[in-house]
Amino acid sequence: EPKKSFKVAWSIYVGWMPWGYAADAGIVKKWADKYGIAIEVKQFNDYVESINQYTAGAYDAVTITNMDTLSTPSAGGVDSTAVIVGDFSNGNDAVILKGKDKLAAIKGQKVNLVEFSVSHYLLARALESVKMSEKDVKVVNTSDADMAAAYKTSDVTAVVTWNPIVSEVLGDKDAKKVFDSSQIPGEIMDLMVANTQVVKDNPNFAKALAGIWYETMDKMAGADGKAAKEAMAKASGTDLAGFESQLASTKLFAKPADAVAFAESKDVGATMNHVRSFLFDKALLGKDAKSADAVGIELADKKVLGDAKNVKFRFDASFMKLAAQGKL
Amino acid sequence: MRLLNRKPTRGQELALIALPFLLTAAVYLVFSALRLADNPNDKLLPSPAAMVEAVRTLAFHADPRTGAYIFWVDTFASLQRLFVALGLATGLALVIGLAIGVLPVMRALLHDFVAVVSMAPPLALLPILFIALGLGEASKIALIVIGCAPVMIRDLALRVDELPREQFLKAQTLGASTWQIVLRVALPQMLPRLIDSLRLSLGPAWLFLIAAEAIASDSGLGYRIFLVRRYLAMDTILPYVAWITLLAFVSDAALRFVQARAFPWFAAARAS
Amino acid sequence: MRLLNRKPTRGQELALIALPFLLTAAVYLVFSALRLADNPNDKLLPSPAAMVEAVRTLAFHADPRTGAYIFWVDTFASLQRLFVALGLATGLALVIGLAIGVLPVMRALLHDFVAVVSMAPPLALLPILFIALGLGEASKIALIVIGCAPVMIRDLALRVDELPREQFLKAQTLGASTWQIVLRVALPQMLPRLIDSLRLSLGPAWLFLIAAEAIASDSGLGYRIFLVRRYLAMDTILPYVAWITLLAFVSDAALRFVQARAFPWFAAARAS
Amino acid sequence: MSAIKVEKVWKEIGDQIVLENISFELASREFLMLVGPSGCGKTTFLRMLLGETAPTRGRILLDGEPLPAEPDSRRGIVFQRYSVFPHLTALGNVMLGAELREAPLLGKIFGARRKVLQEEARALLAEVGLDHAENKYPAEMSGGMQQRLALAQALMRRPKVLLLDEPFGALDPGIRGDIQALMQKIWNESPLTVVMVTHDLSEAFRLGTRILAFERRRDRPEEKTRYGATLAQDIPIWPRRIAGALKI
Amino acid sequence: MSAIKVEKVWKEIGDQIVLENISFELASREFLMLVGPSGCGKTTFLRMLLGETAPTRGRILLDGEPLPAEPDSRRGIVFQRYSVFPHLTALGNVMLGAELREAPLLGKIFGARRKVLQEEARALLAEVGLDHAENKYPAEMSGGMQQRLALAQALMRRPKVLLLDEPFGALDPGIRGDIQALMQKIWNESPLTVVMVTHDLSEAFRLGTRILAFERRRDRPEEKTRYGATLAQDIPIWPRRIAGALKI
Ligand SMILES: Nc1ncnc2c1ncn2[C@@H]1O[C@H](COP(=O)(O)OP(=O)(O)OP(=O)(O)O)[C@@H](O)[C@H]1O
Ligand SMILES: Nc1ncnc2c1ncn2[C@@H]1O[C@H](COP(=O)(O)OP(=O)(O)OP(=O)(O)O)[C@@H](O)[C@H]1O
Ligand SMILES: [Mg+2]
Ligand SMILES: [Mg+2]
Repeated sequence: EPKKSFKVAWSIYVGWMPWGYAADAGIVKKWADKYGIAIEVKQFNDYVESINQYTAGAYDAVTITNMDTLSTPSAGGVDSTAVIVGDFSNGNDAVILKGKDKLAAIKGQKVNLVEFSVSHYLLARALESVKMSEKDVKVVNTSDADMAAAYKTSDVTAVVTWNPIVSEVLGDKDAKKVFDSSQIPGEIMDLMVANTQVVKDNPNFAKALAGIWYETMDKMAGADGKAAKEAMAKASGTDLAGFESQLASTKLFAKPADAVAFAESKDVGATMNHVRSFLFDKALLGKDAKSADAVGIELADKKVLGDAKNVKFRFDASFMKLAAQGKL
Repeated sequence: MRLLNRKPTRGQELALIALPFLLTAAVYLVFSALRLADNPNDKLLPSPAAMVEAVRTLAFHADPRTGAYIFWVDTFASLQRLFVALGLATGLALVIGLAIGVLPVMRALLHDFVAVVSMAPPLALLPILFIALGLGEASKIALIVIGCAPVMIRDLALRVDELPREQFLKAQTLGASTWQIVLRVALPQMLPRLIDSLRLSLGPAWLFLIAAEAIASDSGLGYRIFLVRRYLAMDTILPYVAWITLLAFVSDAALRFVQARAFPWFAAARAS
Repeated sequence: MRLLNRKPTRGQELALIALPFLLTAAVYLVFSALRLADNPNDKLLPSPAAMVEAVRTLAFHADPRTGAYIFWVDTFASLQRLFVALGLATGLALVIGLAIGVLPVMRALLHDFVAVVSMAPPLALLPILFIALGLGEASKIALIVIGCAPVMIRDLALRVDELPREQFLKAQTLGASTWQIVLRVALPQMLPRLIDSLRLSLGPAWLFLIAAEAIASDSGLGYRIFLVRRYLAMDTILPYVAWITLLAFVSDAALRFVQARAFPWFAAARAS
Repeated sequence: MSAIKVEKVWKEIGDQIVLENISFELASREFLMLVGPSGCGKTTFLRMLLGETAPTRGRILLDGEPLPAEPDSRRGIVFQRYSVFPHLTALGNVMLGAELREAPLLGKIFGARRKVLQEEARALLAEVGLDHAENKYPAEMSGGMQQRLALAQALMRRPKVLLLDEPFGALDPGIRGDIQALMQKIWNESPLTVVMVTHDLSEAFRLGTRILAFERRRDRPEEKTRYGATLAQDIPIWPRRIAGALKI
Repeated sequence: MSAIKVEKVWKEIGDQIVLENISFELASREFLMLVGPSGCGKTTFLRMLLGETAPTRGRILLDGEPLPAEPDSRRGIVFQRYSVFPHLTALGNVMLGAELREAPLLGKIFGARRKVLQEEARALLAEVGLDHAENKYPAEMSGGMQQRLALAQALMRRPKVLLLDEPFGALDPGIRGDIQALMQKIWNESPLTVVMVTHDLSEAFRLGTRILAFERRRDRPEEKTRYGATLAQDIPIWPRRIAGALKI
């Protein structure tokens, strides 16, 4: 049924900072008003909690990665649609070794990372690239908030993490980046995901989201872009330089057309294939999942990966297209 | 003379009190200097100057965008949450604790339940709390209340138990109803004890506050600490920790002061 | 008859005790059923069957990769950390608390310092702890000790203070040295009080344990809760929380039992 | 009128028989002294008179009617300790009974009526010799002062029966003499029936109009739970003391 | 030998003068009774004899030597309350003094020597009439039993001087008589000089060989801080009682 007010959860991460800025700068209100709805944009300090809240139904949309969408809301039966593909990580996530500059040296080491996160996925892909598997290392779950401090202790020799922690850790003389997400471009996507039913019933909500996003993108590219970025830097606890360096390793789709092109490309299907087999491997597709096909994924071209009767994750480029066509 | 009987003079006493504080400061300064000599950009143990600078920026420079003085906004947000939550917890403890302590029926109904609930780790139940109460102030306050109130309730019920049975009998011979006994015998004697209980809860309350702010918030001392922790910005974290410590210490002292002032009979009654 | 004098019969009492537990269970079942009717895969409030299934998998099926029974490995790891840490905290509290309580010089030196330290939020100081102690068991145990010991020390020093001055004088007239007074007068009277203090610390200790395990670990109840929280596996989290509650409750009961058995004189001495 | 009739009262606590077949009648305005060895059940008996606990068998009548099953304002009491409220001043302690009577909801009186009650309470305090201590808290008073205060507090509510459980047991002998004289004066002047437990036989003879002695006839360990204490002696004091007729 | 000499002792607490110019000499084996109104400084004086606190002016000599500035085993004490250790049984309480003497490190004796000490302690317990209570904890004992125990405990260490601060003030009169007799027996048989504070003049006359009365001559409120109590009376008991020579 149609509703009037919507709640969007976002968490502090370079690719999502525009949402906070859009809320503060009145862009959210402008677009909500335009469609005659109310949108509340709520900031989370803790990414996991924002996903949980969305999965439990307290929020209509959330900023999330493609992998976490599949493992949590989708595996939890919440049919979710990626309304906006905002960026992909292009070096923002990295495998870092202490004192060794070859990835192969990771063999046998303890690797500190946030288990079941994109870092874990990145590690799996990195190991694949040198014909190893997770059996060759020992994973130690470590909270992202403490990763920077953890790296400074002597018993930590390998970490996989994301920005800003990556640049924090790389500030250390003996820290060597041996693999990063730019080597698997496009595989770690930062999305705006909304509840499919809500989008179906209220297309205006999704349109407003797209409108907000691309107006904010324009702002960042435009004349007062520096001020906008400065505000985002501050909100994420750093300064402009720090923020710019994080942006540099993020492939932000400033133009909707680029995002549409990416979303409709074949690469997304290939990526999701990697992702779902990784998740199935880790038993994260649900306890009853018999294969990686258990949860269906509908791509932008309506092709379905896996179980077509249980589609819970959809890529939908139509709203970005509307933005690209200026029809919002 | 036995060491036990040896009392330091006032001057010695002050010196002794200051000693561990100075020692801690000295140890910090030495290690900080060592690390900074090794790597001038070391963030783990920043120099005092760096900390002062960080605090100055946060406390005395208005945020250009919002015009807010972040340090004070954080402090105000945290204290507000803390005080509201502790107020609620205290109220709950008073009502339920008195009920359990005075009425056998309520004791049967709630005593064991509260005992079990007080053992549950509230942090692990956060997702449910957030769903039930939303992500606003309500859930942060609720976390503190849920974390502190059961312990306070148990404590207070125990304190009511410790009142001599004779007082209740005596009150009845003076014609008191159950309600009057609660109001004129149990309640006024519980108020100063409630302050003790509140003082003990200050530590856990701060803990829960920081935990709640770390997860979902956009201001507060705990929020800031966790935000800048990603950058290992100890130059902000350490002053914030010191500030929290000071705030907690002052609240504690204030509570002791209120107790002594408002309940002049209590110190003597407790001693005997 | 006044409500205050109305005592439930044994049968009524049992019914009253059970009521809030049953009510909580009923509320859970209703909401869980409602949510599951809406979305059979709902993760927030899983059905009891799902929880049983999840626990069965963890407790009775060896993990295919490591061959370990995860539930028991977690329990063992957590309890080990908890007991080692509480043992250390208790030892520290005993030594320092007695020193502060008995010796004026140590009181001057440490009393205020411990009071200030007990107010500091230890979670915020974790980075420094890591550097000092590494990321292994030591820092987890240290976090619990730092979180619990200052409060226990303060409590114990207060309890020593509460011993009648006369006892110390009396012991001196029996020729006791300071050391003998500590050993034969103060220490044995503090042991049962230490158990009280330990019981009060159980709650915070679990809290710190969970927090520590959430930060860097590869086993433990807190580790598992935070790990599976990533995909909102409440079917694991809720049984784990219940299990922690049970463990805490049992430890508490065990401590009470030990206190009553080992210190038969204490109950009467406390009452008077 | 406040006569007490005790009819074949037995009291068992757990599986121990504490009191066995106690019967006697007590006329209004008597000053009964209850004596007996420690543990023989004097306090237990007083607690039954108070209504805190009920006889296992038999019954107790107050003015011909069964005793209410809980304490009420007809029966005042002074315990050996803990008889006054530590959070109230002397004046507040004495006023409490009147305040509870007149303010069912708040238990506190304000305004002009408070003034009246205060005067009444002050008069009582003066009677027990505490006129200079009205603003003191119990913790600031000696044991003797506290027991006087407890007396004044009980009298404020004008009970018909006053129960005293070794009220002066913990006091110094000098202070004890004063307070005994006070007790006799009060009994003499107020319409009270008094039941007082004491360990001190000389006190019993000095104050009472009648002395009842409880005793366990069989006190070997194996008999202890199977036989209770009985009424062993019933001694009227001669020459008879009559309340209101007596000069001390 | 354990003679006490008090030379022009003054004691001020804060800016209040508590005791003023007290001088007297006490021969060995005397049984001195200290009396005086409440608050006149009896306890304060005893605390000076104990060494817990020092005179502001003047000095106190024990056997001709200045009193040590802290309590020691030559001076035993029994307080009105808190005189025994709640965590030790009666036997443990009595043995403590001997154990502390013989085991400086552990304060605890084991093996054969322990047996010997136990017998000694049992004998003392029997002397104070507690032979059947040796395994009881103080909380399980009545006030009178606790004070007897405190006496036995103090005697175990064989002090030269025994200080008693209203040791029987809180006891019932009957029990009090027994324990007074016991006290006199002990004084009679052990080489003790006794100083005892009491509120009870008849007790003072019954037990003492000499009575000292402290008094505040000027006791108006404005004088209270400026003048302390002085030695008002010094009454030797006639016929003289002499320790060891006397039959009770
Ligand atoms: N709550 C109770 N539970 C078990 N036994 C009790 C209880 N109260 C009293 N008794 C027993 O009842 C008997 C009488 O006790 P009570 O206190 O009435 O004696 P008493 O005559 O007042 O003694 P005292 O002179 O020492 O005060 C005692 O043997 C005691 O053990
Ligand atoms: N620690 C103290 N601080 C301040 N004043 C004190 C202290 N101890 C005693 N005094 C004062 O010294 C005076 C004497 O007190 P002390 O206890 O020696 O009297 P006492 O003769 O033993 O009285 P009582 O018979 O009541 O025991 C009192 O006026 C008291 O107020
Ligand atoms: Mg009794
Ligand atoms: Mg005294």
